[in-house]
Amino acid sequence: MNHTMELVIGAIFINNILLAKFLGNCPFLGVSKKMETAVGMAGAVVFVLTLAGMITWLVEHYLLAPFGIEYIRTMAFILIIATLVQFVELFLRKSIPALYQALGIFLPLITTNCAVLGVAIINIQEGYDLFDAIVFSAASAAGFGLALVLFAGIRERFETIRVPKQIEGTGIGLVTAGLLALSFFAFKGMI
Amino acid sequence: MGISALVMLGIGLGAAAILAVAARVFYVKVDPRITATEDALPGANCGGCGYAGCASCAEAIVAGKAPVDACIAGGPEVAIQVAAIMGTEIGVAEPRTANHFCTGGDRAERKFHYEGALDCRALFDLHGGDLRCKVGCFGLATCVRACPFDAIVMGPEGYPEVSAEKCTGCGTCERVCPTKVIQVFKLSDRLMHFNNDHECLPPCRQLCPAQIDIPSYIDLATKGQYAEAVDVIKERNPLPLICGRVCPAPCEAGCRRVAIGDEPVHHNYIKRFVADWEMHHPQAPPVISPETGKTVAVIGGGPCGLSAAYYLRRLGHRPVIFDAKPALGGMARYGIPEYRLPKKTLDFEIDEILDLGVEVRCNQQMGRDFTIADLESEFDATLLAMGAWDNSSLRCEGEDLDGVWKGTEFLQKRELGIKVDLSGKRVVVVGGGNTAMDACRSSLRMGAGEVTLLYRRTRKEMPANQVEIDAAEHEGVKYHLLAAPKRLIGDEKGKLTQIEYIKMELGEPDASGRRRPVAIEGSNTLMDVDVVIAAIGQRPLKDWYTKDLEERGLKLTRWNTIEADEKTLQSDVPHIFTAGDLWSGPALLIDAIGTGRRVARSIQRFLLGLDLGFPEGTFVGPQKLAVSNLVPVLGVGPRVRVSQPELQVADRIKNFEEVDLVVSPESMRDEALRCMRCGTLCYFNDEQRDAHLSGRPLRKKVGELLQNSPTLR
Amino acid sequence: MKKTLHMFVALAGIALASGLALGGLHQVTAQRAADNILRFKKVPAVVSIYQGRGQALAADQLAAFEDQVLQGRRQVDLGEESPLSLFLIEAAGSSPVVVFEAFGQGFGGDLGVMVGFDLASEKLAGIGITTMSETPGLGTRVRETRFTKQFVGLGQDAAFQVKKDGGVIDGVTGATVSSRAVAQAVDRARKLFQAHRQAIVAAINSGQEKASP
Amino acid sequence: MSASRLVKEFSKGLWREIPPFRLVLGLCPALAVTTTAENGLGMGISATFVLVCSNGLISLLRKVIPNEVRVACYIVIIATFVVCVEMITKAYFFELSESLGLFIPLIVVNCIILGRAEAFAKKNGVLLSRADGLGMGLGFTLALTGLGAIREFFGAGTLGLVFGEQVFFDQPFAFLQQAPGAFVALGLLLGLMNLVGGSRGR
Repeated sequence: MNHTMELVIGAIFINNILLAKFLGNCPFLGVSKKMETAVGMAGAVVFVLTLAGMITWLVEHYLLAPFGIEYIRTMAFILIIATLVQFVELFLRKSIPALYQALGIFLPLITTNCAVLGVAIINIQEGYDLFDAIVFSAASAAGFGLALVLFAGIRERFETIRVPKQIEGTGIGLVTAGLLALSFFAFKGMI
Repeated sequence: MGISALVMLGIGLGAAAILAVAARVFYVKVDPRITATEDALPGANCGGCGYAGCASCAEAIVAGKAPVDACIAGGPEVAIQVAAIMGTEIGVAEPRTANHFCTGGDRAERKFHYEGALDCRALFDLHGGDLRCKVGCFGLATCVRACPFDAIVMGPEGYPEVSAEKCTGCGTCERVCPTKVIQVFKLSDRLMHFNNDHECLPPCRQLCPAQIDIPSYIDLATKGQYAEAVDVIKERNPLPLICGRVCPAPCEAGCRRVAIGDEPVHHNYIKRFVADWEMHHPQAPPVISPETGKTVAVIGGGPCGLSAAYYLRRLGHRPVIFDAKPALGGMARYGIPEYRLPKKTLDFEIDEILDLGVEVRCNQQMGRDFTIADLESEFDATLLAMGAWDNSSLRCEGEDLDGVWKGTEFLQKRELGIKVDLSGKRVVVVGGGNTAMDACRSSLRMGAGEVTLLYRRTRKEMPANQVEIDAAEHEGVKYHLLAAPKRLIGDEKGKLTQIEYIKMELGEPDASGRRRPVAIEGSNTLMDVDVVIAAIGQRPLKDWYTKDLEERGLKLTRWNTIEADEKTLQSDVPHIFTAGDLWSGPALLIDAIGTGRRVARSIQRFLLGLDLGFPEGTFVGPQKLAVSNLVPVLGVGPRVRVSQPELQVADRIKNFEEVDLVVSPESMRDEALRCMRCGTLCYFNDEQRDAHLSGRPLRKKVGELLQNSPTLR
Repeated sequence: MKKTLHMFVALAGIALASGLALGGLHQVTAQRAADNILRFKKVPAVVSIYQGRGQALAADQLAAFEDQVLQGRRQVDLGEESPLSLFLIEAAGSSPVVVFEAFGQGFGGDLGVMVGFDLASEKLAGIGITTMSETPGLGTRVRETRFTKQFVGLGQDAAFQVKKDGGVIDGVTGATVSSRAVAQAVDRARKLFQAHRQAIVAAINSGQEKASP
Repeated sequence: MSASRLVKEFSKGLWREIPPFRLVLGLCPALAVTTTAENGLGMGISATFVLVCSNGLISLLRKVIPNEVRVACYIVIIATFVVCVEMITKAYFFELSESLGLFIPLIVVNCIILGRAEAFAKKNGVLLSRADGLGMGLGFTLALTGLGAIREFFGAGTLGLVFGEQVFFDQPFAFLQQAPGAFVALGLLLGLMNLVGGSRGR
């Protein structure tokens, strides 16, 4: 249990996937202009990342490893993630329209969210067992969501703040992300 | 090597199979434009556009929320493709420009005494409020600095002015403005805007059936910006020359001057002044949105049809006006006599509209010269606006006698070139409306020896414009009030000789609030007469209502008007719309103009496949907000209303020269300065509304603000 | 249907071609890549053990020594998932040392430690950290000699645990998890060595070099 | 197809649409691997290689790939080249592969590559697509190397790519080497680009 807690806290705060590992920055800057979209994106990432973490772990250990073809891991994983994302999108759209409304439009964005592939690969590299892999995936996604929502909250304030023309938009966004990352540094001593 | 290839093959096949099955099982129909746009977009799902993925970006583009060049990863090629799908071109797309535009709330009244931070946003964050300004602007030019195209400068009034040529509608100014007084909108949004209850609406603007932004044009007129003032009027009313002359100005009823015991501001002096000025100083035609390729048949070239055609044209559609008469103008031409509205002026105003690219087919009568099927084959939508030309019957014996005329038929004779000689004749006009007044005054000008007006109620109840009633009296019309015709008596040749009328008295108020006239038994009186003109009311004709229209499901009410949605004016046949008198029954010219613009909006949305409904809180017609009158007006005293210059009675009575003259620029300005700038000096801010609703006293005395105003003291 | 078939053929065809291409490239590069891992990750740890035994190594000798270590490695199949690589340090004037890698559970995942045993005395000849992803500045300090040298000369029966857990190792302050992981790895290596001493010695003596998988 | 078109498609990636500044794509590697100029260069070259190869191949196959599964096909093609790069760096540039680490496989999800595939390669000829890929890739390389150089020089006091082991500062501004510094440096550099370039990126 202690180990699981460490894994969760480590993934959310200390090695935050966005701010410390730099995974998933394109959507981070893209959809963080409004709180509403940020929350939707965060939800979608938690959903897909957990699912993808589980499936890729199974594929690695029951398909790639037995045949000794771990070298096509990247290849297999990305294809699986793309298929999974598209499948989930199609499924939600038809079957659970309410959830699709909330998450659906963010799903396609996740295919090229490197956080998903990144976490899947980290799961394998770190040699997690299935349970750990799922926990780590979910926690990483939660960390992503946390940073995204915090960032969107800050960014909404930019609308009424005077920013030098040259760094308006993405520029100030990046600098702010830097400060957010700095504040996340403070969690380093937690464990 | 073999295994890796096999596994990849397996995964590839599996992925294809899952997706193929899923695509079939979970198939959901979507707007083909969304699919097409999505196909055109890169599919990189990078999020650079601010939307979550290419699919949602495509949805936003099709929904009009995102520009066609929203995609960052795709670059210009993709933007061109998307523009083609959306049926626009980049750069040719309808220009969006920024404007300061107060929509009320707590923003319109702020006064700052802070000199530290020189940025609107800083002030807003630090203090929240208190700048007094016409549009709720802090005036620190943050938007000017923010504009990437240098399209904004600070005007002499202390708030930003936008150059329409330079503005690209990028929206930067809107984003930086903390009070959102500067907003970016498209021409069509602006033209098709209707009053909304969250806006800061002065009472005159609430009451104007066309919803003209009266304080704005008055303000522009005081500054000598006459062309701009006309532009403001024409955003709501394309016929200022006509309205400036004949509109009874229902807006004046709400004027806050009345609340302080003064006469209302005479909007029409100002409107007519700027419109006349524009007639003599031709301006560039207004901006027209990109062509949509849609055509609309406008049946009836009266004020309503002209108004609808004008707005449809400015929105980029191609309206064609059909009119049964040889010339356009409808009641404005054939119902309003020359001395009130010179035909030269009317022609100028109509030509201005036609010059925008509106086609006209005159002498074409619905049901006689063309059918609805003809229209359906040629046009995307049809507007029926033929007005109300049928005169109500007097419902008394002898109506068929020679010498008994109907009001509108009499009035149009002169315009149709039919000579009428009334020299020395005794004329009795029955009715109390404007048609009756016009008939009286026209009869005088045609040489009538004696003109008597018969009206069954008192002068107070007359629906005609007060100025008309007075003018007719000045010109020598005799008023025979509280009298109703009972019988028309003719000689053996069928020629009218006498009218028998009965005296009336006022009883209990009826549904319309006017006291019901009751006949006094036995008071029948005979009067010698040569001509009786019945002008007791009109209703739409029915001759156009042919079987094919009935078969299509178009329904008429028992007043011969068309049954249509109260707000959108769409009839039961989706592509047929109606407006003006044909929908409302006889009403004011300005009502017809207002419904003309309203129906143009509905047709526009119908043509674009959008929902016809209005946003919540919209007022489609005149509607007085109860709260408008509640705030006391301190510190403002009466100020004499400028009187209308007119021809001397002797000079005008024998001809059809225009009676009312245009006021001088000085008088116009004097009158314009009487305006208390309601709504721009906002008396209805959130705080005051809350105070009113909760019964608390107001924090601020409006009078204090007004005392500081040079125009109001 | 034809469209669906086209979809299948295209996707599967590309996947097949990709699998073939990667498989081919893998055959060409796999050996080199594996060597690289040994050379750049494992061998330096072996070198540090060698240096920890007081053996000087001049800069120009380093490459030669690395080659020697790489060449001299053996493989022994202990029935685990993959065979264990054994490295041998032979230096004049001291008994040969067998070195192999073991793992402990660190804070940031597995922590790899090369553990060397003196074949003569069976005492610990030294350790060298290979792979880890510990917190920089804290956990990574277990790499410092101050920590690793504690292991040198410990006997087979020593308690390979940090003092907090009742062992003999001084943990690095603020890096208990990482210190524990190193101790754990060494303990595992010791157990492995004890369990498979015969096989290991036999493998070393066989003198045969086997290709890694 | 004229040579000038070729030059145009090539040169736009170098300044006018240079990623990740003008085209705000590919941020993750731009932030993560630019601790040194050398890493930036390595990442840039790897991405360029993949970009040129995948753009070329996708352009070649553009008529064969059905629209419905095009993204999946593109991803497979891109991933193939990425894995190639991964294998090659592991075999021949081991130290680089260690420092780029996770980010080599993640080239697969670098949206520049998929973005260019969709926006350009799927409708243009092989040569043009390669020129586009090369331009974008070189622009990306330039940006990453530049950012890496700044972070390395000020953050670690070295510039290994040019000056080897030479150390310029004793107490460098280490903030720049760490995660927050990466964000701030990229943001400020972007501002600088806009300042110099005059026009503002979106």
